[in-house]
Amino acid sequence: MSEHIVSSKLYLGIWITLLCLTVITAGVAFIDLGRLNTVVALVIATFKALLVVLFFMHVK
Amino acid sequence: MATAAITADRTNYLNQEYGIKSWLLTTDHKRIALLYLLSITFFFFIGGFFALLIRLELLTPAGDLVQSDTYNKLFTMHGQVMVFFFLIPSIPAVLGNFLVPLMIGARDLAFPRINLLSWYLYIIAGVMMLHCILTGGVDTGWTFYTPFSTAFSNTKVIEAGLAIFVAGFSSILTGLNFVVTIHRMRAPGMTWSRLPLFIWAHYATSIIQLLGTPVLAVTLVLVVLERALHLGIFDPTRGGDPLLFQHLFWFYSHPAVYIMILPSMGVVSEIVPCFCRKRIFGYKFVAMSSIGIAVFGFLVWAHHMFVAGISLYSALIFSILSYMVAVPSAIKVFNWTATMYKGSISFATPMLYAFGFIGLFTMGGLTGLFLAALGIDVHVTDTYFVIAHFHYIMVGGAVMGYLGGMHFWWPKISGRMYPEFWGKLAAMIVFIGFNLTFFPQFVLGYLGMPRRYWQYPPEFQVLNVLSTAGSTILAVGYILPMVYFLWSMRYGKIAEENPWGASGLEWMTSSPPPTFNFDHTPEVTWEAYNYENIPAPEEVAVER
Amino acid sequence: MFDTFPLWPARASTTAGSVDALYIFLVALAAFMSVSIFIMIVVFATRFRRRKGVQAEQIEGSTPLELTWTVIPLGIFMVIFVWGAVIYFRERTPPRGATEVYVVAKQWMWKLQHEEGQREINELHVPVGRDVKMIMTSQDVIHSFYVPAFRMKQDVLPGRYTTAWFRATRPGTYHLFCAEYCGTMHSGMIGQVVVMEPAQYEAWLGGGAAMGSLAANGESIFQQLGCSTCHRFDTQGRGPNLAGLFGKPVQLEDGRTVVADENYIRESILSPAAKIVSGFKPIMPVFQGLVSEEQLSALVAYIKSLNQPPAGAAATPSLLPGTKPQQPKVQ
Amino acid sequence: MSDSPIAVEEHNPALRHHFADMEQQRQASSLGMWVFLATEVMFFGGMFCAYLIYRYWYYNEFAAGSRSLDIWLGTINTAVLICSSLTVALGVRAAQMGKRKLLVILLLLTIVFGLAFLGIKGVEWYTKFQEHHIPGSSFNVDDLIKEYPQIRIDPSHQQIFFSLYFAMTGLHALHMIIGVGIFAVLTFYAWKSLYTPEYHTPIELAGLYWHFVDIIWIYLFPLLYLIDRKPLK
Repeated sequence: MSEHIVSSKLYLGIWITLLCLTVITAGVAFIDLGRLNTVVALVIATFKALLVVLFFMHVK
Repeated sequence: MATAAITADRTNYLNQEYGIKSWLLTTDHKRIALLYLLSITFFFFIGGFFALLIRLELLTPAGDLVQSDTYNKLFTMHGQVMVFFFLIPSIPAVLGNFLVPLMIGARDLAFPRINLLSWYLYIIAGVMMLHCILTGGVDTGWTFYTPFSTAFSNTKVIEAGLAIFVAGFSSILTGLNFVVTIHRMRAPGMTWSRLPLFIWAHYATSIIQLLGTPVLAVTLVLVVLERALHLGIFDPTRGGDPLLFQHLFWFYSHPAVYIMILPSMGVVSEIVPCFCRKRIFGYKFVAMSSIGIAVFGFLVWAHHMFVAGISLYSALIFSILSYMVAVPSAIKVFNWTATMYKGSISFATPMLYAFGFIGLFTMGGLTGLFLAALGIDVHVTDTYFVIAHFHYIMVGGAVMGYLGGMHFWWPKISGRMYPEFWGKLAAMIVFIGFNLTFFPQFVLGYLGMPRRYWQYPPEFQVLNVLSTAGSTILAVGYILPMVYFLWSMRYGKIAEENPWGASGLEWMTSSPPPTFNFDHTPEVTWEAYNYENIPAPEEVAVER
Repeated sequence: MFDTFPLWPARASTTAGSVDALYIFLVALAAFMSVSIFIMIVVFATRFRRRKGVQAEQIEGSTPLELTWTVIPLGIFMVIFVWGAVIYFRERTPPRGATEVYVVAKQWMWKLQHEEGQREINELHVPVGRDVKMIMTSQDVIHSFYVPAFRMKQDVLPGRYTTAWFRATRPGTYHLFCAEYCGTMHSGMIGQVVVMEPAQYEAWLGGGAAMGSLAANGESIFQQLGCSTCHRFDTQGRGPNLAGLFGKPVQLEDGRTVVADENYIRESILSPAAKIVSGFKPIMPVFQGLVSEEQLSALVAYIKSLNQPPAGAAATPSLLPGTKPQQPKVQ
Repeated sequence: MSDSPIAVEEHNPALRHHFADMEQQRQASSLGMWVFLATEVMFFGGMFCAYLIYRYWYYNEFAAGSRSLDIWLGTINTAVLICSSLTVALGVRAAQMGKRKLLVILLLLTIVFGLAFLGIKGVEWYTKFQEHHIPGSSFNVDDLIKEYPQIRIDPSHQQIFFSLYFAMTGLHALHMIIGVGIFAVLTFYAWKSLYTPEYHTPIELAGLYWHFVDIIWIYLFPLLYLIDRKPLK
């Protein structure tokens, strides 16, 4: 929506971060953190969702 | 007539173009409003027909008019057709579609093609529901309670569920159109504090339509999946929980009753100031109470489930929240009454309907306090007390508001005046018939007659006979307006631009308005309801 | 009130009086509010009707007035809320030591079992002045046990027990309705609650086919299904010792502690895997589908009867040699 | 009064008659899509609520069911969807800059990733079909009970997990199919160079919709696949 064109490097950066977070969240699931497992999974998921909303959906 | 009789040949949205295609493929919000008007009137009379059959059956304690299965289908179909195919679309889709762009000075809704899609979804849903009715109907009650609807009913639950699922999207799209139009397409100068209260009410209604209906959609999907594929989500024998269905269902269905009543409140907030020639009392409070109702409406759903098996403490929470949601409605009633103080009140038909609305809605609201009181709710829930309560709100409130709005804006919609005498007569008949039908049911309810009963103990018969008598009068009262509205299309007096001398942008364009509503986008520089500088029409009160 | 046109059903239970009191208060409040608004509208409509040359006076509004008719209704509503909640609290907490009746709702009939063993269909005989606690479940869809004269209604859900209680205060025969839509003969699923003098009740009790108390019936089922092989009372069997279990907290294997109420016992019989007592292995077979609702009620009654000390219990379980059940803990 | 439509200063062919200018039309369309996404959140919200309640009640069955899902395919699927989000974001950027060829390529890539996701999801469902984990008459979980002896599994509760699994991933897949359909249409229009730097709203809206579907999967992946992957004691 905004007129200025976002640089493609930023998109690639966001993309890499999202992939890493996916791998992290899958990996962390194998470590026994007791009740924290769910909390960590949801925190990472929310952080990824925020990345998508703020950058990919031009909300920022 | 004082103003020059406007010749009918001036082009307006009705005679802009003719032919079926011009109607079925229109993207003009005014034409879509008329398409909705025809379709919901059709469903209103189907639902009304079922209501008459139910009342006829209940004349006698024994079940001697129809079989019990047929009776169960009758009250289910009455509920589903009336709620999903008349009450929810009635004012938003007819008066809202017609007036929201006009009132804010826009040339059309934000998404005209989505508006037409909304009507087509409504028609598809209507056809599905009609097919379901004609080929056997459904007997689960409009509430679809599981596990009866998913495991024990052998009627067409899937078809009815899908029909309502589609009708839900029609309602969502209407809400979406209104929210974006009100946000983005107001005329210059039309600030939020100058918006007519009709718009505030529709804004609040749209918020509920948008956030509530999808939950019903997903609940119906789960019911259909469970019934078709024998899943176990709501089936206790397979680990599911029937109460989860009730929570998900009422999470939508309570806000849905505010979808039904808020638009009527918007209509009354327009009629009362116009016929009192006065600014509404406490504009900000009435506007904010609409939003308050929309917000609190989402927090109170489980007051339908006090005896359903929810825990004692959650029942306490929902009871106190239900009292919170009653306060904005009380504020509105007090403000309407205060508006009449020191007014210059005339008694045209719309005002009679507004009086009726305020009276009956007050009684409906007050009986809601009975039901929110936990001790009493245990005794009266699922009895005729509840039936009387929600009919006072929906029929006494929403339908009275709808009829009042139809009379108030009929000159703008059709360019003709309805016959004043017949209008007042119909309003009286509806008021009397309504009270005779539903007031005895309060007593029946407290005496303990359960709802959805095909046969009942003999001691309840006298009150049921009264109620059936009332329902016939009510039926007459509802047929009259349809007759004279059609009559007025042909023979009614030509209406001029502002027959009631009302404030609002819709009264500043011709009746009926041109396709693009305004020849030049209006510039709003005055506050809402500035009746001090609008001349009162001389002849409106006296003309017979 | 005159009984040709009664305005409320007979008051035949302790809560009926208080519910009617709140009802009358609310009717008065509603009447007062409706009439006052009606009068205000009529007065304003007549005094301020449209007259030649009289202009309406534009009044913006007055915030203090708005606040008054926000706060005052809220205050009144809170009073009503507390009043209603108090009644509800009393209705939803059955007194300890109430005589129990097990109700099984089935599509379009009520089956009731007294502790003493009496079985009834669509009829419930209760003595005056004694607390009766209903432990109810349904075999198919949701029903609702509703006795207007007691102002009592409680939905009966399949798959779990719901409880309701009342104490009848006036002898007589009162309607019993099913208040939750349950299918074809929903309106036929009605019955009668017959409240009798204690003496009459004992006579009626005696007259019934003496099949032994529900608990005794439960004990025979307990043997029949082979429960006693694991749930022993003398030695530490493979299953937990059920003596004195009812009403007490139970330490579960995954760390949670739950109170052993009727629903816990029912769930542990039907799907034992749900809650495993700590220190025991999950070897109990699933009885879902093998045990009818009536047998289940009997088993629950039997396990409850293990709480009473052997001397006082209505039916002394003969299988209770050495272990002395502790005093039942206050629930 | 003549009935000529109001003169509009610069008349972009894509400007709809009832909007004053392009900016108002773009803002209205974008707000319309965001409001629609809010309804979609409530739509999925109903199922997430059911998931939450049943996970709390039947944690063991949810843990066993989650373990039986193939985590590798799940992770790859999430990565595929994130790649499709990237191509959509770059596509919107290409539309803003009016690069028609780049836009078409990126839309095609998005469709490819979308179909890849659906393919992998189809493989997962098929393996579930072979393991008889699809709820209904042929449902049995003896293999799960044998595989995880430490977890107590009640077959009817296990069926609840798989009912929710198929309902949620099914609804998500349906939204993916609709998304791929929309992108196919948009690719065709983009190929016909309908979109210019001034007017590319359909691309933006489709992008918003696609990112939303991606976000739903970002939550679905941990909630369904990673409930309890800890090594069993």
